[in-house]
Amino acid sequence: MTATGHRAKTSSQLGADVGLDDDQLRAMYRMVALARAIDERMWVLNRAGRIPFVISGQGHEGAQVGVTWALRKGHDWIAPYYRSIAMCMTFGMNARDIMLAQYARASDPSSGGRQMPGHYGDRRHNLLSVSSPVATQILHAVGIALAAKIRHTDQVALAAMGEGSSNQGDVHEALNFAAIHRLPFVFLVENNGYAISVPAAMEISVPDVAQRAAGYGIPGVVVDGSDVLACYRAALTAVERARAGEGPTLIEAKVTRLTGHSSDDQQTKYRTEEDLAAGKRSDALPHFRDQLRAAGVLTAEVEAALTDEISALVTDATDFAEAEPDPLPSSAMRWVYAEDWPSETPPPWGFGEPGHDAGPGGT
Amino acid sequence: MTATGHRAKTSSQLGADVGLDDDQLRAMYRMVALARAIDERMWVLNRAGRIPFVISGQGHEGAQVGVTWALRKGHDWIAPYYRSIAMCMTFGMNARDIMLAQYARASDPSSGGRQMPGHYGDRRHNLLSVSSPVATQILHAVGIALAAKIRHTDQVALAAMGEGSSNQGDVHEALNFAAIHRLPFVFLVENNGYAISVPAAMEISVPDVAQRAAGYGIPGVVVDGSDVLACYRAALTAVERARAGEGPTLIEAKVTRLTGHSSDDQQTKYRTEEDLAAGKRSDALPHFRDQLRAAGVLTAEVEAALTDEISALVTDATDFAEAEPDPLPSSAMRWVYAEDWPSETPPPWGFGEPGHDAGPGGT
Amino acid sequence: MPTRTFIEAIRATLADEMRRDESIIVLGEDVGKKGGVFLATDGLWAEFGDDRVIDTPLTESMIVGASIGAAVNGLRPVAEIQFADFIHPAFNQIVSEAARMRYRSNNAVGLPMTIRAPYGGGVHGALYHSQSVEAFFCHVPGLKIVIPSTPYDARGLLRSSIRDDDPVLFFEHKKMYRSVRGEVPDTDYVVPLGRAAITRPGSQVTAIAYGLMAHYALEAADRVAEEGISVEVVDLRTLRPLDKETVLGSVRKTGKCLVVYEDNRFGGYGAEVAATVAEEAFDYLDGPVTRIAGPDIPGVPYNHVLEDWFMVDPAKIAAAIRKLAAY
Amino acid sequence: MPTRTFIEAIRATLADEMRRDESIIVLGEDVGKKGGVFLATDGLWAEFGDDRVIDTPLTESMIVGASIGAAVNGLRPVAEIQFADFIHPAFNQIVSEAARMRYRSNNAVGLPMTIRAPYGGGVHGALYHSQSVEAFFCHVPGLKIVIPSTPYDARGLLRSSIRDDDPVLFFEHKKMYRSVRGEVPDTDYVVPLGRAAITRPGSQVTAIAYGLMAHYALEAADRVAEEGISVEVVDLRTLRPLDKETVLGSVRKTGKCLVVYEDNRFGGYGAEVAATVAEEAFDYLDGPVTRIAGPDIPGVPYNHVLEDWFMVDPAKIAAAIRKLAAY
Ligand SMILES: Cc1ncc(C[n+]2csc(CCOP(=O)(O)OP(=O)(O)O)c2C)c(N)n1
Ligand SMILES: Cc1ncc(C[n+]2csc(CCOP(=O)(O)OP(=O)(O)O)c2C)c(N)n1
Ligand SMILES: [Mg+2]
Ligand SMILES: [Mg+2]
Repeated sequence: MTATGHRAKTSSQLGADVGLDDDQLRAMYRMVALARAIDERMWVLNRAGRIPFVISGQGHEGAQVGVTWALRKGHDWIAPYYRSIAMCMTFGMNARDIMLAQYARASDPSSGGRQMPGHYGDRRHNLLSVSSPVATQILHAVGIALAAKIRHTDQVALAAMGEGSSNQGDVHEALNFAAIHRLPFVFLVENNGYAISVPAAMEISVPDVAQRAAGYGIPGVVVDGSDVLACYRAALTAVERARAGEGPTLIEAKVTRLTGHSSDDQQTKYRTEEDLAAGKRSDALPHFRDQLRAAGVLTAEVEAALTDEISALVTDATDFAEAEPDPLPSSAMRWVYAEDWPSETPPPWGFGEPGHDAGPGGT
Repeated sequence: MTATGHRAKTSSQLGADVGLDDDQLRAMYRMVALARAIDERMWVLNRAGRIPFVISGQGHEGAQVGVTWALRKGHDWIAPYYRSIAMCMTFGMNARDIMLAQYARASDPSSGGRQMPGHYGDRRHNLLSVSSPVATQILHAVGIALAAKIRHTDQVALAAMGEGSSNQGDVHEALNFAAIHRLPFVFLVENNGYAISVPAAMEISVPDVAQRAAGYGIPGVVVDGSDVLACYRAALTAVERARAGEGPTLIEAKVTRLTGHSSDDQQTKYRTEEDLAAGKRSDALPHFRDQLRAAGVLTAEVEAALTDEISALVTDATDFAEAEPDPLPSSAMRWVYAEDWPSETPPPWGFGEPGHDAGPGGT
Repeated sequence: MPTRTFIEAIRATLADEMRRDESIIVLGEDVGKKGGVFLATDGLWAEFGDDRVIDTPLTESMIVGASIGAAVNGLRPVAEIQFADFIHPAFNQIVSEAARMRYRSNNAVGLPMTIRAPYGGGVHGALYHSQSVEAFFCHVPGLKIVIPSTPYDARGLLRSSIRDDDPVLFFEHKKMYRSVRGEVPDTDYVVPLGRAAITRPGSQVTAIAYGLMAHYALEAADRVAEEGISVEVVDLRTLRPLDKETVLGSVRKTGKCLVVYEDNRFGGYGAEVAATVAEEAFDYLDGPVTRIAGPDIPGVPYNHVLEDWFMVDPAKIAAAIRKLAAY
Repeated sequence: MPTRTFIEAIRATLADEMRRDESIIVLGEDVGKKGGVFLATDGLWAEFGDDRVIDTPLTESMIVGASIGAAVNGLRPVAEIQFADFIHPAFNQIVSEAARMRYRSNNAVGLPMTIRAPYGGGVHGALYHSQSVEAFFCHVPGLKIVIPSTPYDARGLLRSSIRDDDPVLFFEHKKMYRSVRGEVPDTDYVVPLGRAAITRPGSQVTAIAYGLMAHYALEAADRVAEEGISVEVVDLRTLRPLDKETVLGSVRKTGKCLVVYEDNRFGGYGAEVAATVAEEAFDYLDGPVTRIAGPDIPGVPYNHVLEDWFMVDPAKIAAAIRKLAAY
């Protein structure tokens, strides 16, 4: 999945235009479809009462896969956000990793079951741990880029967030600093038109977040998030610029949020039927599928095989995660610091059965 | 000093061009010169050991007087900053008020001697109390503008700060919100090219702060801070826009910092001779004087009278402030809240002689 | 008398106050059409419109900073921070600005504003949707901090907070929103700020708590009552200004004091209560002022096993009471 | 052994560490050419250049947030916040992010970073250039908080902080920068984090302090010694993790404990120390755990009369010791 410098094996015109061979196009499609399938399963599990909370990337996958494809896996860094399932998977996390986070199992690579689902992160794949306060990660990615520049590692760092989050003060401070030092940094804004219930017109004063780039002296590009290859191209340009020492780029992908904000949200309260229908029409998954079909990259055979593979993967991941153990209470005080401190003592109830009642006089 | 709608009594061409009569031009000049004279006296007092700290507006006065002249005194609101001496005086504070802050006397209208000099504020004149953490005041002014809009008061709110401060996150959040709601708000950035020792190229990623306005969908204008009337004109346009419900404007005045950052700073350590000399050349005070002389608005006679008046005012203010009493310790616990709370008790040392030693066994 | 859930009491009070005083506005993320993520402001936008119920951008510093300005210029803003966990981006505006405006202006400018925020754990909220943040703000002179535990108090204290001329932080335990129900008169009563309540009289141990823990302390008191231990429960209600009189009065009577809080133990608000009691009721103490509080880890973990382990609950409180009673 | 001022010890240690480990960078406002507003970083830019000594924009959240990222990617940042008062815009990055990264990633990502900031009053700094901010951060699991009081400790503790693999907040009392001088060996010694020092042995009262107050406590101990009161002074040096062993050991010996801090009293760091001592040394106490601390007003006032009134000083501490000794 290196973005540049490879030879196409068999290449449709579609792939040739962006310098990817057909295997890669299929791999991209597979990733979009896999992320979607896992995401859909999450909702099923939630409704079945198996997992208490879901936050979703549905409608964002095309942009995430397209953009991430332009980065170097295991070398560059990403600071993702809670909708970044497809991004995290493209960068190396697998279906089991994602499901372990939903179930918050001890073996969950994101947090060992400490964080809510959606708060991905995987040190093995240079994916920084997601937190909940939005927009903070942009500064982490900028700091990673700063270190890359100082250490001459040739790395690029990318941060992703929604358009609502891009109004946070940290974004201003980050873009200013990254631009001053021409850091190898890419800022991806996934604009789905809503911050929970608040429509873009009420949360951001310009139609395009990309307009803000000029105020920092950096390029800002708008890209159609339902066009996976356009996202890839935009990211490739940004990543090459970044690696060449020419500084950051702001990429705004217009995407759609196909689900409620989270499993706690009822979006019909604030979105019209039309709005929801329009959203569906700009879903990247069917667009990309049609595009690949038309180019002959996806055949009925390939699609059938993919469907089977994906369904097996999702089921395997679910079963695996279901069966994994929960973390032990005795693990809960580990990793506050690198070492344990005697003065940071456990509470009087120790690590026994939680909620125990120690009986008269006991602790 | 209303900005609009008055008839000029005697008007030079200079004044006529901006809709001001010659009396007003002289009043503006007087304000620039008075603010400068007080400011210079502050440094003398500091060097003489009379006041421990000075932070100065020298080099910014022209822009401040020009911009403030466009607002309605006693009606509009200003959230100033520590260099805003001339602005505060244009809006109603007098020489004594300024000097009382330098001496931190009990009768200091800014804070009753609680704050450092430079932290002006005067409720009587709709000047909001200055704090030290930079840029916070932009949100206060935006909130004032919000209330003005909701309450239909026809007020405009202005916030001022340096270009370094304009990189703080609060500025991003404020401009976004003000633009969304088209609030009657004017943002004045006094760009003197330095944030203490850090030159603009290291603290802001674009040459003009005004470039950032477009990212919020609002006008951004650059104005020469040594041209008092140009500042006035730019502000008048912004204020009229604001009052008409068309939303905020960002005005960037290019000014010069004639002194060190404060009395604790030695600017020769980081500024070249040339740079300092160039700064002097863009001082508004001599520019404005020459302009008014050339237009016949300032005559030798008028100038002499002004010089005398200003010198008397500065001396009076100094003598007055010197002679005023310090606040009493017993006042120190007042106004934490609107009312006193019994549980917020004074310390064991009470309000007696400070630093007292109560002797064995005593408190 | 009608009974209401905790959140209904808050919603009704917001509406009543807005009807009474048109200088009151409500602002925050999703407070408008959606009515807030917990529906605490549901219906307000429909009744009071865009000008008085403002869906803000996702920017907490702005929410607080603009509220400060609005309070300066004649409004009485009631801001909502969606989760207490997300109040930190506004920390500078609250601590440097809101808390000090009156003092630094020598009483020229006061700030009648309220900041509401849901706090607390036990709801599968994990590190960033479970926090107790009162310790940070209780330390700051110039702020008032309120944490009600009953619908009655929520109504009466929210009224007092909104009508107060200083900035009030009003924290609502989100686990209580729908699980706690109680009698709430429709009258215009207020519960004054700065007054604790003795919610259960007792003679052997004083348990001091607030918020959800005020309920758990009562439950624990019930449990140990069967064993013959008489516990007096003090519900602080206002954390700052602290009602020292009620607290010290109770401890001087019982001679034993347990301070209960959900937040991380080290440097939490309960440390101040414990230190105050230990200093000012020393001569009356028959046992150590004891604290039972959340473990010192950086947030409530999500996994239910770890979350249960983290949360202070009636059983854990009861165990601490027994130990102290036996001292 | 050479003697150095407090700030010279800091400056020299920064330079030494940067020479030793090239992954260390220094960043902050005015830390480059100007060498910092107090000159704590003077000379570093000349020696280490633009890449390793970075004059940042005036944006504290960025300073901390970028330091977090830099620490993730192989650097060991030492950030300067120009005044502790201006750390609040970075509160979210410190509390939500830096403190929790290791925990929330289940030890996948640790953050070797240090944040230095001058704090404290008595220097005509008024409300916003005098603050003590340690209470806010000491409450947060995942952070380590260091406040040295001697040049020797400043050097040894700064080394330990920089070399530590977790985020450390290192607060320096600005009044001590040039007024405190002491012996500082040129060797590579470290003072370990988490260890208090008994800076004066005594038998009747334990005085616990840190920073400038550690000096004032010694001065107060001197004064009352003439009156026959023997005071043991504990200089905490690291506030979190707290060295409970040394603190409790001392109080169990003397039976009396005075906690001294400069910050506002209510909910200050000393409340935790007092509460811990009151709970864990209860059986040994011959008098109330007493606190002597700054008055509860929103900042140190500027006017010298008010500032003198505000500041805890040796006379005020001595008075409190006398009272406690006579208990
Ligand atoms: C600082 C902060 N404030 C509030 C929240 C609550 N919150 C979570 S997501 C969200 C909306 C985000 O909208 P946007 O950035 O557009 O991303 P989207 O969810 O639409 O992808 C809000 C308000 C939060 N997580 N962090
Ligand atoms: C939040 C915050 N950080 C740091 C400081 C210290 N400080 C005071 S003024 C200043 C520089 C301000 O530069 P600029 O905004 O350009 O205004 P100027 O002084 O040049 O007019 C700094 C860093 C502060 N007051 N507030
Ligand atoms: Mg969105
Ligand atoms: Mg400047």
